[in-house]
Amino acid sequence: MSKEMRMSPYTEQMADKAVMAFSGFQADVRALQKHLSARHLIYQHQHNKQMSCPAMAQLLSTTLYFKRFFPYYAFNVLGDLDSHGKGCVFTYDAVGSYERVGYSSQGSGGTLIMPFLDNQLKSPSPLFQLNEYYLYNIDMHDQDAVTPLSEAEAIDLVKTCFASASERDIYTGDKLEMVVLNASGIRHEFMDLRKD
Amino acid sequence: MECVFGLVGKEFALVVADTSAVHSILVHKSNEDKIMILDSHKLMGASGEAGDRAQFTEYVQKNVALYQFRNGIPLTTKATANYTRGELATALRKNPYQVNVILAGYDQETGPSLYYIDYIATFHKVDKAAFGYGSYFALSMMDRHYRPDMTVEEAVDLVDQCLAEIRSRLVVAPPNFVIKIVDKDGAREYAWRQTVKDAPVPAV
Amino acid sequence: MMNIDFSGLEPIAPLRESVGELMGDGIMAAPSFQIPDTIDFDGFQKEAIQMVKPAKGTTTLAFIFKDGVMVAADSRASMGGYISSQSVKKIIEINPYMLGTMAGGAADCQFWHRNLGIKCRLHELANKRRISVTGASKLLANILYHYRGMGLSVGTMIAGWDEKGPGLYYVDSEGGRLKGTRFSVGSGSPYAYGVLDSGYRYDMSVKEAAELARRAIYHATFRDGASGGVASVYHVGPNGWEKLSGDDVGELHYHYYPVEAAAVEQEMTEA
Amino acid sequence: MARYDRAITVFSPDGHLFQVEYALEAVRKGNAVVGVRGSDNVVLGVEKKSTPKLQDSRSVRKIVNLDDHIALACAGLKADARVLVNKARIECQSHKLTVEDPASVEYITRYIAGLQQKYTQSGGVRPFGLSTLIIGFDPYSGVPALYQTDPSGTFSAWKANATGRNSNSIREFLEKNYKETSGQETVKLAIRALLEVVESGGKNIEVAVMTREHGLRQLEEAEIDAIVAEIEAEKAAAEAAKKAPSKET
Amino acid sequence: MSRRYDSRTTIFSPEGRLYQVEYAMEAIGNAGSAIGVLSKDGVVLVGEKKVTSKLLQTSSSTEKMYKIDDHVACVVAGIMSDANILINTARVQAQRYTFAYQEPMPVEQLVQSLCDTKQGYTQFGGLRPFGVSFLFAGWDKNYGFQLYMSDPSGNYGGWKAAAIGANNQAAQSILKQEYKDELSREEAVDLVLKVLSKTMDSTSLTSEKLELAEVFVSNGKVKYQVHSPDSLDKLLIKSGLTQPAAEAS
Repeated sequence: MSKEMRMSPYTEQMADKAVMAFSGFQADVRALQKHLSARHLIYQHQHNKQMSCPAMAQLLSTTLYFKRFFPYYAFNVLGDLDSHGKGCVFTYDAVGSYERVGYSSQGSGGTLIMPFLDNQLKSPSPLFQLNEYYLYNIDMHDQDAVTPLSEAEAIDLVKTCFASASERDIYTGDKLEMVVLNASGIRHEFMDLRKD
Repeated sequence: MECVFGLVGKEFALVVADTSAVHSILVHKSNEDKIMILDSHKLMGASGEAGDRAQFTEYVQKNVALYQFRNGIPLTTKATANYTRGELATALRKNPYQVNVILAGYDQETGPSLYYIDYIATFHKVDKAAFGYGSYFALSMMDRHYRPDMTVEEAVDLVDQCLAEIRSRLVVAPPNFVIKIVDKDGAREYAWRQTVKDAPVPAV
Repeated sequence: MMNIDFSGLEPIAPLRESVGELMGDGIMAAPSFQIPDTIDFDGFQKEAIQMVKPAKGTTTLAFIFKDGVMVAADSRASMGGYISSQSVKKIIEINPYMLGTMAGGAADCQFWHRNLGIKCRLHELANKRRISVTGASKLLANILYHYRGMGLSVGTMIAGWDEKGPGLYYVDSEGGRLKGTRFSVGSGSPYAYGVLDSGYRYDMSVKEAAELARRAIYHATFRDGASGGVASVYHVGPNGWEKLSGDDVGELHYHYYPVEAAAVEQEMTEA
Repeated sequence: MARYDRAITVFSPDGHLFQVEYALEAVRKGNAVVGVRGSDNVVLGVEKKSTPKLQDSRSVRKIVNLDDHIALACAGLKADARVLVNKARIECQSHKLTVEDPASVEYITRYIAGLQQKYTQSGGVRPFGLSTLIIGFDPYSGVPALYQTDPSGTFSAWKANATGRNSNSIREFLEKNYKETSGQETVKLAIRALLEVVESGGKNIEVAVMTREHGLRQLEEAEIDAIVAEIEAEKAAAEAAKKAPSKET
Repeated sequence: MSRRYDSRTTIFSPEGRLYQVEYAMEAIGNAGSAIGVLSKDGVVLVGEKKVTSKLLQTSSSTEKMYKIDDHVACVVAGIMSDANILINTARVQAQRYTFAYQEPMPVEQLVQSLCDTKQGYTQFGGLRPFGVSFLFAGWDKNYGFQLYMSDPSGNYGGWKAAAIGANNQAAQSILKQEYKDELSREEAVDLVLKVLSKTMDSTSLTSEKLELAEVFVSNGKVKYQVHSPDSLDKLLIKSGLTQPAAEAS
């Protein structure tokens, strides 16, 4: 699942089962997105398959880092289904540092939403697990950072988050676009937010 | 803070340096050797930014070694000093190395010698030299007590006097120092002067 | 005259290859780092970094003892006053025998450690033996030295086990590289040093060493606002590294200082 | 037709790289070189084309150090050798500058072989007319090593080997007589091998021994003479023992 | 057969030879000869001038002798235009070294750097080798007086006495017979003139036909001195190689 802030939200389907949500400077975001789409297309030509989610996650990281001295002003969340069909979320900073998490929120309203999500969802940190090895090697096992919510509950939670954020963040509002990824495919949902 | 100094005595030259690796208020290490043994008869004491110091002295060391392998004869101290100065001067116009160097050496024909080279490529052949905050104390002490015919013992006494002064007057005085010496028998470590000892670790 | 050849040092060489040749169409035309076309590069860097605010604030430590190297770190990432993550993996696994720690810019550390991992692997394949800790740390220091003054922010320790036994180096983005037996890096390091120095002995057992490391991290997170989250402890021994523990420092606090049933001094009773 | 930048070394229709083969020919004309690996030392021996009386022997040393723990001797074009050795020496120092640890013998062999290979495939250059024997001690394990490279850029590790003039007969000799030796025995084996094709006497051969502790040491002419005398005495004794109708030598 | 391998660039022949280099040496065999002799207190160089014409402007510059640095000089045999290029690079090298180290460049290093240039021209495509041999005479603090000989292949060696150019074989064999180890500079001059007079094509030696230079140390400084025609005449008379110019004009 992914969320988006700012006046003109931007989500982009990267692969059949991968969606990226960006926030930041629109021109950088668009440039980054086009670059990644092109890389993914070439990857498909070369390998005759879609990128796996760790590959996509790493690609985004290095792409961002190669602009280390002239960064993309873009804050990204990558949502994906891993090889086990489970959902996974990667969150990035502007120069490519990334982490696999259970949930994330970025953009101007991110600091409003994150504490709320922490309150609702916080699972034990993945770092607790002994000999667990899945920040970069994403083969998630039973105990992981996936939240225990059902799809309906999750959608509900996201809607609540955004409704709340638009109350207090001047940059969040107008409309919410949600992308839901599951085994059967990809689905977009929309919800109106405060217009002021 | 950093103190590197050296002097030429009778048939030898010595270099003293503090051994602190400092990062803002933290002392990361108090046994960092800042005097590189360049080859069998040369010492290079260096002060300056940590990265530059290590990179530059190693670079000089490797080139001195390369010269010796290529030509079968070692560079003289004078030639090494001039080479070092040249490298600093070239770098100065591109990306300067923030290192000050005291080069001590012993040559068959000319005996011991000491060179003062700073990061803007100033070059002097001297009897005594000092860099860093300790130099304010060490220079005057050496000016007062130095004689060209000092024996090793007398020179080390003078060094100890300098260290005592630095430790009592310099607010950021480093705890530990190393003294290295070069004479006809070669360059070697002579002694340590330590007030802080690290937890004992057997040599790996 | 003679100049030593640095071409082997080219830090982005392996990455450049990965960009591939099939795509000479301009899309991929950014094989190396793009530099902003500005006169005041330093000023630009400062502003740019201000805008994207990399994660900072850390406590990491590592020390050599008789059974190897103990490495520990917290897990907090903060951007200014905001905690951007409580689950950062600050101990980076370079290969099964070598760990790197992360302090400073998260992206800088992640990227260059990954790059170092590639270099170490290539060295291993070419030389049929694992690279020494000395060598690996030198490679990293050389790369960082190459980029000095460009605004990278890295303070790392390379800890590992090689043919000469345990090895530990501190490397930073100013190009500094120190060999040592005990280091701590990051905003919480003075606090960690306090605990570490007072409790350190070379002949500790693995258990004692792990406890010392965890305790030092805990105390640093207690006093340093930019450190927190989980205290992870790794041990590197002759057979490679192993993760020993990961504890929420919030819980550790109550582990070390259990809340005792407060001895009630005076019952407030009202008749 | 005046395209001089086209590769000189190209495959012939039947799959030969003539320039490489001809370079090998140059090697076969070069002075004989022998390398023998002992358990605690490695020895290089080189045939000296009897230095003319007027030549200064210092300037014609054929066994050279690449680093403190690696040495090289080669057969072939001397000027090429000098250039190749220079490049290898730079690499040794450069290696130390990049990874601090000294280069291993295999590493520098691979580097030299790689360089030689490059000159068989680059435009407008001829291959190096050189075969090299490289000896040294592994800086990690302290194990002695002996490697050989040839103009094509292949390299291989050996217990004992020879290159240059009459190298085949020396190699045959070594194959027959090689035993894992140590100390002076290794030196003796190397000299015996050389004597197969070289006139005896210290002024016709140059020998250097490398040990782990002391690095490379060039043997004095007198030392070599002493060993040669010893070998000849042994030979004579063996001959006498055989009691065969000995031929005059 | 060999035609395919001997033109254009320098490549190996099937026998492993470099014809271009050998031809370059051939070219030198036809050039005016030059001889150098090392003595205990100096080095003597002599060169045979081929071009002599009444019409030639007698200048103070020398035809075959060149000073490279204060402490090194050389004499050339071969193609002069090639030599000029090499001498120029050698001079630049020597100055570069002095610039870097504030010391005179050791003689062998100077020779070596020049020979590396020569070697390069035998290995890289599109270039012919330099058709020059040199004798270098010099003094440095490491090895005192030195004499080196270099040929077009890029080889060089240190010698006590050496000859290049026309009839060098003959000259070399005379030198071998006549050279004694503890020669003084004066004796060396005598020797050189004697050898030259025996190997030169023309019957009598005159000052127009040769150049003579000495490298020696006086007052702690290295001196390079070329003899004037007058002093040459005197020397020739003294050594009894020409008769006093009684008739003349």
